[in-house]
Amino acid sequence: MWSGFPLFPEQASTVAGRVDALYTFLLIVSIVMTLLIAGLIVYFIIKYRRRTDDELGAPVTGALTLELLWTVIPFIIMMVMFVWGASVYFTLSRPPQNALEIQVVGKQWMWKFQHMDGQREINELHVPVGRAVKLILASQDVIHSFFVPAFRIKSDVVPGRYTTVWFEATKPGTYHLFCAEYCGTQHSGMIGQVIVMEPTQYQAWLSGGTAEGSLTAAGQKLFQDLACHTCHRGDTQGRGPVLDGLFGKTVQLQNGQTVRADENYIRESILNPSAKLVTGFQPLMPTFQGLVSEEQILQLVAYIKSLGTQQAQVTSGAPSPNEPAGNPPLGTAQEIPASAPPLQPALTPPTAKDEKP
Amino acid sequence: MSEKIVSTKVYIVIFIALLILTYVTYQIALIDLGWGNTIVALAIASSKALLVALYFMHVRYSSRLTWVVTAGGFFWLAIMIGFTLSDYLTRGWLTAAGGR
Amino acid sequence: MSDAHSVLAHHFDNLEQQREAGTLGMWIFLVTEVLFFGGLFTAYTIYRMLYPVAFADASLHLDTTLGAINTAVLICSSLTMALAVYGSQVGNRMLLILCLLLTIVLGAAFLGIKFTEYAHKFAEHLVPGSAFSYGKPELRQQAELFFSLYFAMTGLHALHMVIGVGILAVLVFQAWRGHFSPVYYAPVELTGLYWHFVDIVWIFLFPLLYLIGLHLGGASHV
Amino acid sequence: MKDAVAPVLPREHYLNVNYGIRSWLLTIDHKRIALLYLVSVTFFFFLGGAFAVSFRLELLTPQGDLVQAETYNKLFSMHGIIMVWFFLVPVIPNVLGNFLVPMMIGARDLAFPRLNLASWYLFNLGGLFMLYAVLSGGVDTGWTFYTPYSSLFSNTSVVITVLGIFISGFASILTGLNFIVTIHTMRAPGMTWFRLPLFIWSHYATSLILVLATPVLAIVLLLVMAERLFHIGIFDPALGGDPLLFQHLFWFYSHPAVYIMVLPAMGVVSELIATFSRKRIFGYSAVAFASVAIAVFGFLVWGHHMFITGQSVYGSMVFSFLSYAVAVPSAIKVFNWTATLYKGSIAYDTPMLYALGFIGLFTIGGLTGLFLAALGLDVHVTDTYFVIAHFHYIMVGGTVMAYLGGIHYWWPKISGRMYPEGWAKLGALIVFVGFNLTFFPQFILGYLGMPRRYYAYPEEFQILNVMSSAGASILGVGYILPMVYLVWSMRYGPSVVANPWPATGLEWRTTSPPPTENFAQTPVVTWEAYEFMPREETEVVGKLTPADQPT
Repeated sequence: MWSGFPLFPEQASTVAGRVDALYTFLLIVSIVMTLLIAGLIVYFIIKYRRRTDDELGAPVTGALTLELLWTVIPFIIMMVMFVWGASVYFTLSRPPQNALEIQVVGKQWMWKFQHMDGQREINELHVPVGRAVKLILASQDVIHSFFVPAFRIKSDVVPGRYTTVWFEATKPGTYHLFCAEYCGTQHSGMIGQVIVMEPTQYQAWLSGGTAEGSLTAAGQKLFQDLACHTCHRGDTQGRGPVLDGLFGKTVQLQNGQTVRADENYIRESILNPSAKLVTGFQPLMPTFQGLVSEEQILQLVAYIKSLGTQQAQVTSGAPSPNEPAGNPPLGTAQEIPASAPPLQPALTPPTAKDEKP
Repeated sequence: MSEKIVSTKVYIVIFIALLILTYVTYQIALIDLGWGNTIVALAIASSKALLVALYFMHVRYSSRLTWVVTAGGFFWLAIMIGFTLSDYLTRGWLTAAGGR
Repeated sequence: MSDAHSVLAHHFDNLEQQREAGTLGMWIFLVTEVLFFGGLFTAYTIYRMLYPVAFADASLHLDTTLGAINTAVLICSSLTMALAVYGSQVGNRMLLILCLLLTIVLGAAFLGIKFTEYAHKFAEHLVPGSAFSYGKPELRQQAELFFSLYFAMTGLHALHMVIGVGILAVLVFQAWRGHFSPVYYAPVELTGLYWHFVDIVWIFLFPLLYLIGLHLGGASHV
Repeated sequence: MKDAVAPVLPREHYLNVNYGIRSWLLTIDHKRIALLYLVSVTFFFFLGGAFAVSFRLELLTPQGDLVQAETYNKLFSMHGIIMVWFFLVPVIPNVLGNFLVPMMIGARDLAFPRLNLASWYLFNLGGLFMLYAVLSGGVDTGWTFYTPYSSLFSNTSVVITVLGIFISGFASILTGLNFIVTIHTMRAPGMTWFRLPLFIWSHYATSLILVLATPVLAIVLLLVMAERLFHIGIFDPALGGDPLLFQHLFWFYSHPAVYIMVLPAMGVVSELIATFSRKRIFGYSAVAFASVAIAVFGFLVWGHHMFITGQSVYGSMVFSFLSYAVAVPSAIKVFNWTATLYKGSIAYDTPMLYALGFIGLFTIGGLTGLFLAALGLDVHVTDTYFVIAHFHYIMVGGTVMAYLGGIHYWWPKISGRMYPEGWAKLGALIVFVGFNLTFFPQFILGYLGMPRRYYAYPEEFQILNVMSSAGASILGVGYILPMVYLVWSMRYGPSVVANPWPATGLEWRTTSPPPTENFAQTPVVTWEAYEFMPREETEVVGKLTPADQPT
C-alpha cells in the first residue's frame, strides 16, 4: 500500500481480498474501455477534422457485424462481472455455522453490542482474530447501516426485523465502524471502532469485563418475568406452542404455509403474535410491542435459541472450537448454544459448541 | 366522427352482466375456498373490469394503439407488483436452502 | 351550433387528428392513474400476504351491505355515463343532459354512502391514529395497517369521484348551452373514459377490502 | 423540394410577435413556454448549486466547523431534492424538448398547448412550496425520504417539501403525456418513425418513463404525507409495516428517473455528434431502439439500490443481472457515437466540445455503474462517496454537459443570435476540468470507505475532500460563465442565418428565431434523418432577408 495516498482501504477480513480482486478486475476493464473510447475519439477528431467548409462526412451509416460484436462482447464481460459479484455476495450473505454471535442494536446515534456472555459495549466492538463473527442487527428507531470498510462488509439495520452480517477478521488492529445509512442529525457521529484482538487477549478481555450474566440467562429471566412460561410450557398442554427444540425447525402455519423458525420469526412472534399463527393454536397471545426493548427481545431470542439447541446438544460430541466452515449445512437446528459458563479456558471462545449431530 | 356508435342494447346487456357478476362474487365470498377465494374474487373483478373497458370504454372498437396503451398500463402494474412480491416471497429462501 | 372550424384548435390539421390526440391523451392519463392506484395495490398485496389473518378479521368490520350497494350504484352510474356518450353521439341533447344528471346523482349517492361508512368507522374508533382501538388486542396493529390501507384506497377513490362529479357538472352546463354535437363531443367521451376508470378501481376495491373475511363465517373466529 | 420555393418570410417571429408580461404568462406557444421553463430551471440550478458549494466548503475540514450538523443535513438534502426534481428531471425535456419536439417533427405546437402551460405553472407552484420549505427551515431527510426517518422522526418541513415534489410531478406527467401524443399524432407528412431525429426517439422514451413512473412517486410521497399528517401508517414498523416497501415503491420511480434525466441528454448528443461530424449517426436504428430498450429495462432494475437493505438475496441477484442487461444498450450508444466520428468532417465548435466531454464522462459514469451492479462489490461501495461520484458522472457529467451543449447548439435558433465562441470554448474547458477535479477524487474516497452524507469525517480523508471542494468552486465558475455570455448575446450577439452550422433537422429549415407557427407552411419530409447534403441544397424554407445575414 502506498501510505501517503492509499487507493485501497486496509484488508482485514477474509472476504476483503476477494472484493478487492473483483474491484481490480472491474478497474482494469474500465481503464481499458475508457482509454479505448478516449483514444478513438482523439484519433478520429484529429484525423477527420474538417478541412474545408463544405466538406461532408463519408456515407458510413452502420456495419451490422461490428454492431453485433460490440453488443455481444460487452454482454459477455458483464456476465463475468455478474457471476463473480454474485458469488462474493453469496459468501457475504451466508454466515458460517460456527460463527460467534454478537447482537447489535443501532439507535440514534450509537451502536450497542451485546456479547453472548453478557458483556455490553457502546460504539466499540471487540472481536477475536481468525474467528467468524456473525452480527444480528436490530434497529430501535430508523434505518441504520453497519459498515466496516476494512472488512468490506455492510448491512442495513432495519426497524421491525433483523438483518445479519458476518466477517472473519484476519489481523489484529482497530478499524473504523461507520453508520452508512443516513439516520438523522448526528448520522456522522454514529461511528465507532472494531477492535480485533488475538484470541488470548480476547479471552482476557472477555473475562475482564463486568458481565451481567449471559444473554441466555437474561433471556430466561425475562421469559419468567413476562410470564411467557405460563403458556409456552415444556409439555404439550400449554396454550402456546412448545418452544423447546423449536429454533431452526420448519413450522406449519394455520394458513397452510410453512415458515422456518429463525431469529426474525421469533421476533415477529413476540411483537405480532398473530401474524404467523402456528397451526392448532388460537391467536390468544398479546403483543409485547412497546413492553420490551430491542435488546430485551434479542435476549429472549437468545434464550429461545438455546432451548432450540438442547436436543441437538444431546447427540453432539466434544466441543471443537474454531472449526472452520465446512460444517453441516445451515439450519439443522444446531445453532450456537449460548449458555457457556462465564469463565472459559483460553482459546475457547465461549459460544462455540456446535458440532455435527 | 369516425367513432363507432355502440347500440344501447349492448350497454344494457353489459350492465346486467356486471350486476350479476357482483352478486356472484358476493355469494362466492361466503364459501370457504382458502386462498381460492382471493383468486376467484380477482378473476371476477378482472372480468368485470374487462367488460367495462371493452364496451363502456369502447376499447373493443378502438385502434391498436389504444389496446397497446391499456395493456401497457396493466403490464407495468404487473411489473411493480410482481418484482416487489418476488422480494418478499424469496426472503426466507437462503437459510432454508442451506437447511435442506 | 358547433361547426368543424370553431372547435378545431389552431395547431391541428383536422378534427380527426384532434380527436385522436384527445383520446390518446386521455388513455395515457388513465395509465398514469393505474400506476397511481397501483402503488396502493402493491402495498395491499404485500401486507395481505404477510398478515392474512388480521386482514380477514379487520375486513369483517366493514359494512358489506353498504359496500355492495355502492358497487351497484357505481355500475348504474357507468351505464348512465355510457348512455350520455351515446346521447351526444346521436345528437340527442335531452338524453345527454338527463344521463349526465343521473350520473351526478348516482355519484353523489355513492359519496353519501361512503361518507356514512366513514362516520361509522369514526364512531367505532377504527380510524388509524392514536384513537384507534380494536376488539382483539392481538390483532390491533395489523388491523390498523388494514384500515390505513382502507382509508388511503377508498379515500383516494372518493377524491376521484368528487373530481368526476365536478367535471360532470361542467358538462351539464356546456350541454345545456349546446356545446356538443355529433361532430364534437370529445369532452363527454373523455369524461366517460375517466368515469368508467374510477368505476373499475372500485370493482377491484370492493372484493379486496370488503369480501376477504366473509368465508370465515362472520363476526368472530376466536 | 417543395419548401425551397416558399415565399420570403416576414421578420415577425415568436419573440417579437407581441410584448408584455401578459403575452408571456398566458402564452400557449411551446417555444415561449420553453423559455419560461428555462428561467425557472436556471433559478433552481443556481439555488441547488449554492447549497452544493456551501456543503463542499464545510467538507474542507474533517471537523464540522462551518455549519451545524443539522444545517449540513439540510444543505445536502435540499441540494439533492432541488437538483433532481427541479432541475435534472425537467431541464432537457421541458426546455429543449418543449422548444424542439414540435419543430423537429414539423408540427405547429404540442398536442395540448394549454396543458403545456399548465405544466409550467404546476412546476412553479411546486417550486414555490419547495422554496417555502427552504425558507421555513428546510428539510433534512435526504432526497430519498427513506421511512421511517421521513415519516416518523424528522421534525423538519417534510410535508411541504413532499407536497412541492408531488405537484411538480404533475408537471412531469403532463409533459410526458403531451410529448407522446404529439409524436404519435402530429408528425408532418412524410415524417415516418424512422425518419425522426434521435432527439425525438429519446424524448419519446423519456416520456414513457415520465408517464409510467411519476404516478408511483406521487402515491408514495402522498403516503409519507398521510403518515405524518393523519397517522395512516403504511410504512410504520410498529404496525408491521415494512420500510423496505417504501424503498421498493420509491425506486420504482427513482431508478427510471435516472433515465428520465439521461435519455434526453443522449438525444441531444446524438444531434450534436451528427451535425458536427456531418454524418448520419452510425447505426441509427440501434441507437433509436436502445433508447426504448433503456426505458423499458430501466423499470426492471430498481432493486439494485437495495442490495444491502435486507432484500431477498435471490431478488438481488435478479436485479443485478438485469442491471447488467440494461447497461448493454447504453454501451451500444457510446460505441455508436464514437463510430460516427469515423470518416466524419469534424468541427470543434463549442457544442461539439460538450458532446465529446459527455461521451468521455458518461463512459466513466457508466463503467462505474458496473461496479455498483456487481453484488459483492456493491456491498462495500454503496452508500459511500463512490455512489456520489458515479451518479454525478452520469447526472452532471452526462446530463448537464449535454444540456449545455444543446443550449449552445440551439441558441441561435432560440434567440436568433450567436454566442461568443471564444468565451464558450473557455467555459466548456473550465466545466470539464472543474467537474473531474470535483468528482474523480470521490471515487477513491468512496472505495476507501467514506460514507455519504457525513458532516464530519476521519482525518485521513481530508486531502481528497479538499481536492473535491476546490473542483467544485472551479465548476461553479464554469457554470456562471455561460449564463453571463448567453444573456449578453441576446442583445449583443451577431444575428444568424436559419441554419448556421448547418444541420439537417426540420428545426433548421425555418427562420431563426422561428415564427409562432414554426413553419410558413407544413413541411413535407422526403429525406432520411441526418441526410447531409451540399450546402445549397439544405437551405431553408424561403430565401433569407438581409437581416438574417450574419453581421
